Amino acid sequence: MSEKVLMKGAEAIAESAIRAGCMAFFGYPITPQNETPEYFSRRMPQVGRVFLQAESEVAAINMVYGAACTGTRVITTSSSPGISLMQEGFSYIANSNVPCVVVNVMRGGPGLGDIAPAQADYNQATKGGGHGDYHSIVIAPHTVQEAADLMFKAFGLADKYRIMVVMLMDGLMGQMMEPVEFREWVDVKNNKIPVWATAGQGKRARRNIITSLEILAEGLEKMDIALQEKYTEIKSSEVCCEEYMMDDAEYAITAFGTVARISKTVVDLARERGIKAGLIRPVTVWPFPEMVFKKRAEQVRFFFDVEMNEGQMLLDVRLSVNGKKPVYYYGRLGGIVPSAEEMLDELEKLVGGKK
Amino acid sequence: METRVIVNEERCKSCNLCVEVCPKKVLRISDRLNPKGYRPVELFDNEACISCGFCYLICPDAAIVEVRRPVKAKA
Amino acid sequence: MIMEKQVIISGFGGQGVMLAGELLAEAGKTEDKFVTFLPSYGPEMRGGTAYCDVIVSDKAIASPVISFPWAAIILNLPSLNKFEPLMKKGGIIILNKTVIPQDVKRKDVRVCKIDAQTIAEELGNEKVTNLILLGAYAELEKTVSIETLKKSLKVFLTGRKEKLIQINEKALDIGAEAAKKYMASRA
Amino acid sequence: MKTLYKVPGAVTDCPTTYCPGCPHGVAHRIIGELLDEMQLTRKTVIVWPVGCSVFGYYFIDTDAVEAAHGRACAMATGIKRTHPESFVITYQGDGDLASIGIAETIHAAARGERICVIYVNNGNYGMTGGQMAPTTLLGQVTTTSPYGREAHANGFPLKVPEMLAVIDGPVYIARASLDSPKHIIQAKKFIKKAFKVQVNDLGFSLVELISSCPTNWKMTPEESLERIRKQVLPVFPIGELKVDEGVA
Repeated sequence: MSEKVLMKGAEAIAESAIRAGCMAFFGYPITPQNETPEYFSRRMPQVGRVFLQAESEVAAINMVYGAACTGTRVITTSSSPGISLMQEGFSYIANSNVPCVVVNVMRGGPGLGDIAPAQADYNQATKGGGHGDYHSIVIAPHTVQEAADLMFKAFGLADKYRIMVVMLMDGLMGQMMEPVEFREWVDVKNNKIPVWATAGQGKRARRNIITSLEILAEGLEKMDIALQEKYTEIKSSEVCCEEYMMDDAEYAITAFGTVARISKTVVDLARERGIKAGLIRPVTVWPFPEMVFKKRAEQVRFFFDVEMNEGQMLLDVRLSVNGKKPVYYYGRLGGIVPSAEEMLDELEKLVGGKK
Repeated sequence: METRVIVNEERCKSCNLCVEVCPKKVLRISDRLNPKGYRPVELFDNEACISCGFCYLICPDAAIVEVRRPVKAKA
Repeated sequence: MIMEKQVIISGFGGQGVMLAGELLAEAGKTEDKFVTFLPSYGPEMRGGTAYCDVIVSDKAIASPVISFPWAAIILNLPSLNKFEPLMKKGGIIILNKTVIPQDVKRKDVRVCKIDAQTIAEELGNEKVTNLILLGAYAELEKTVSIETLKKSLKVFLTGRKEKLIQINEKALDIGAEAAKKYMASRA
Repeated sequence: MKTLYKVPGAVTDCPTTYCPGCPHGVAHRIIGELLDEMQLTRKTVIVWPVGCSVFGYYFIDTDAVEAAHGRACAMATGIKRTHPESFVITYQGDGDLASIGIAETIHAAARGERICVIYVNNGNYGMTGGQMAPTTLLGQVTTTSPYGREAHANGFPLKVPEMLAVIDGPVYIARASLDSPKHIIQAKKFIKKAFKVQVNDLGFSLVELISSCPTNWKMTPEESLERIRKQVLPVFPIGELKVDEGVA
C-alpha cells in the first residue's frame, strides 16, 4: 500500500513544515496562498503549536523574527505584495543571524498586479530585496513532492547557517494536486533552546543579545565580513541543481520552478524532433549553480533561458556562462504560463537559425 | 397604469432581498433567465404596490432602477 | 507502450468539475499511476467558468498544463467552444447533451453524447451529472477502473456527505452503461 | 407618476463584481446619491484600496486611485493636502482599515485630515475567501479560525469608531448598518453629515457600515442580514459616537 496522499501544493508545504518540526506560523491573508495559512490554522492547534494571523505582513515577519530569536523553527508564507512589505524584517533577520523559513507564492506584478502565477520576484529574493549586503538561501521546487521534501531541507539549512531560507513558488504549484509522500516527523519533544538564543538567560553563564545594530563602522564592517564568510561557505557546499537529459545535449534549456517542469516536456518534444535538448534546473537559485553552467558551456551550442518574468535569472546565467556561448531568453509576463508548444517553437527557431 | 417599480433585469442577481423586505409582497423572482444566468425579480402586482421604496433601498445591484408613485389627478 | 492520458473537465462553477477531476486523480493515484490535477477558475467567486487539467500516466509527468487535450469532459457550451478547437486528433469529447444539444464540428475526434443531466435528475440529484460523465469517460478510455473510482469516493464524501456515496456510485455505473450503449449505437 | 427613488448618475452602468446579496452595492449607491445631491461628483477622488471593493472605480463614476492594502488614508492625505479643493473619500473594508491599515487610519484621524472614511465591516476577509478579520465576532468560524474565534488566542473584535471617538482629531464618527431599509436611510443620513464635515472644511470624519458576507458566512442574503441584527449589532451598536460642534 502506497502512503501517498493527493494534495494541493499549498497544503503539502504546510503539512511538511509541521512534520519538519515547525513550531509556529505567523502570516497575513493574501491570494494566491491562503490555503497554506488556512491549513496551518487547522493543524497547528491539533499538534499543540502556534498559529497566529497577524495584523499585517510587517507585523507577521517581525513575529517570525521574534520567534527566530528564540531558536524556534518558524515559518511565514505570503505572496509578492506581502513579501515586499516583509523586506524590512528580512534585512534585520539577515544581520541578526537567526533562522526562519519564508514561502513566496509569486503572483503577477508590479504593484497590485494580478493573482496569476509569476516568477518576477527572482531578483528581489536572490539579490537581497531589503537594504544592506545580505543574501538568503533561495530554493525553487518544481513539483509538489519536491516542495514537500525541500521544506525539510529549508528548515535544516536555516538552522545550520542561522539564515533565512526562501522557498519560491507560484500559484500553479500551490493549486496543483499531486500525490505526495511525507517524510517521518521530526521529534520535537526534546527541543532545546540553542545557546545563542534569547529566551531568558536561565543557567547560561552569559546573557544573549541579538541585534543588527553596530554603531561603529569598524565593528559593523566586521559583522558584514562575517556574514560574507557565511555566504561563501554556503556557496561552496549548498548549491543544488538538477540536470535532465544533459549528457549528450547540444542545447541547454534553463528554467526554475514551474517553467522548469514545463521545460521537461519541451526537452522530450524536442528530442522527438531530433533536437538534442537538455534542461539545467537550478534548485537553489541562491546560491546559483554557476559551475554547472560553466562546465556545460564547453558542451552545448547555446543556452535557452525561459522564465515567467522579463529575464531575471537570465543575468545569473549570463554571468555564469561568461560569454562562452550565446544565452537566449524567452519569457511571458503578467502571470501567463508559457506552454510547452510555444517554448518548443522558440527553441526550434533558434536551432534553425544557428545550425 | 404605469409600473411603480422599474427593474433592470440585466443587473439583477436574484438575491431575493427585495422580495423579502417588500411589505406588500408584490415582488417575486421570475422564471426568465438574464444573460448572467440569474432569474431577475419582477413586480407582479402593480396595484398593490405602495411605492415605499424598500426594494430600491435594499437592492445591492442598482437593479431596482426607479420607484414611482402615481400622481392623483385633481378633480 | 507508455500510457499518458490528458483530460480536461470543464463547466461552470457549481457543476462539480473540480470534484470529478480530483476523483479521477485520486483513483489514478490509488492504481499507482503518476497523476497531476491542476484547477483553473474564472475571476468570479460564483457562477464563473471552471475547468481542470488532469493527467494520468505510467511515467513521471513533466508539465501539468494541458495545451492540447486528448480527452475532454464537457458540461456546458462555453466549455465546448473553448476546447473543441484544441482537441488532439483521435481524441474524445464526452458531452453533457442535456445542456449542449448541438453537434461537434470536428470530424477527427470521437464524440460521446450523454443526456447526463436528465439522467441525474431521474436519479434524484442533478449534482451527480459530473460523475455520470466521468463514468462514461472511464468506461471508454479505461484510464482507471470504475471500481477504483467508487473506492476513491470515500476520500471526498465524508461526514455529512457520506450518504451521497451510494448515488454517486450509481452515477458512475449508469454513465459507463450509457457510454457503452451510445458507442454500440454508432458502431 | 412622481419619481421617489432613482439610481443616481454617479453609479455607473457596469454591473458589480460582488456576490448576490452583498451590501457593498448599497453603500456604493448611497455614496452615489449623495455625490449627485451635493453636486460633488466632479470634484471627488475616491481612494479604493484592496478588498472586495478593489474594483470600486468601475462602479462609482468619479476620479479614483487604487491604494496598497491598508494605505488608503495615507494616500488620501497626499491628495487632500496637495489639492484641498478636492473632495476625498476612502472606501475601506475591515481587514484593510482595522488590521493592516489601522496605523494610517488612526494617524489620519489624529491629524484631523479633511477626508471622509467609509468603513465597511463584514467581519471577515471576503475577497481572499473568508479569513478571520479584526472584527470577527468571538466564536465565529472563519477559514483561519476553524474552531471559532477565541479571545485567548485571537483577541477581541476591534471597535474602530469607539477608539477614534476618544481622540481629538476626528470631528464626526458614526456607525450605521445596511441590514434593513430603515437602517439604510439612517446610514445615508450619517454619511451625509460626514460629507458635510469635509465640505465645510471641519476635519476628519468616519462612518462604519455594518455589512454582511453571505458567501463566506455560508448563508443566504436574508439569513446574513438576520445575523447582523441578531449577532453583530449587539457587539457593534449603531449610532453617532462623536459629533463635534458645527456638524450639521
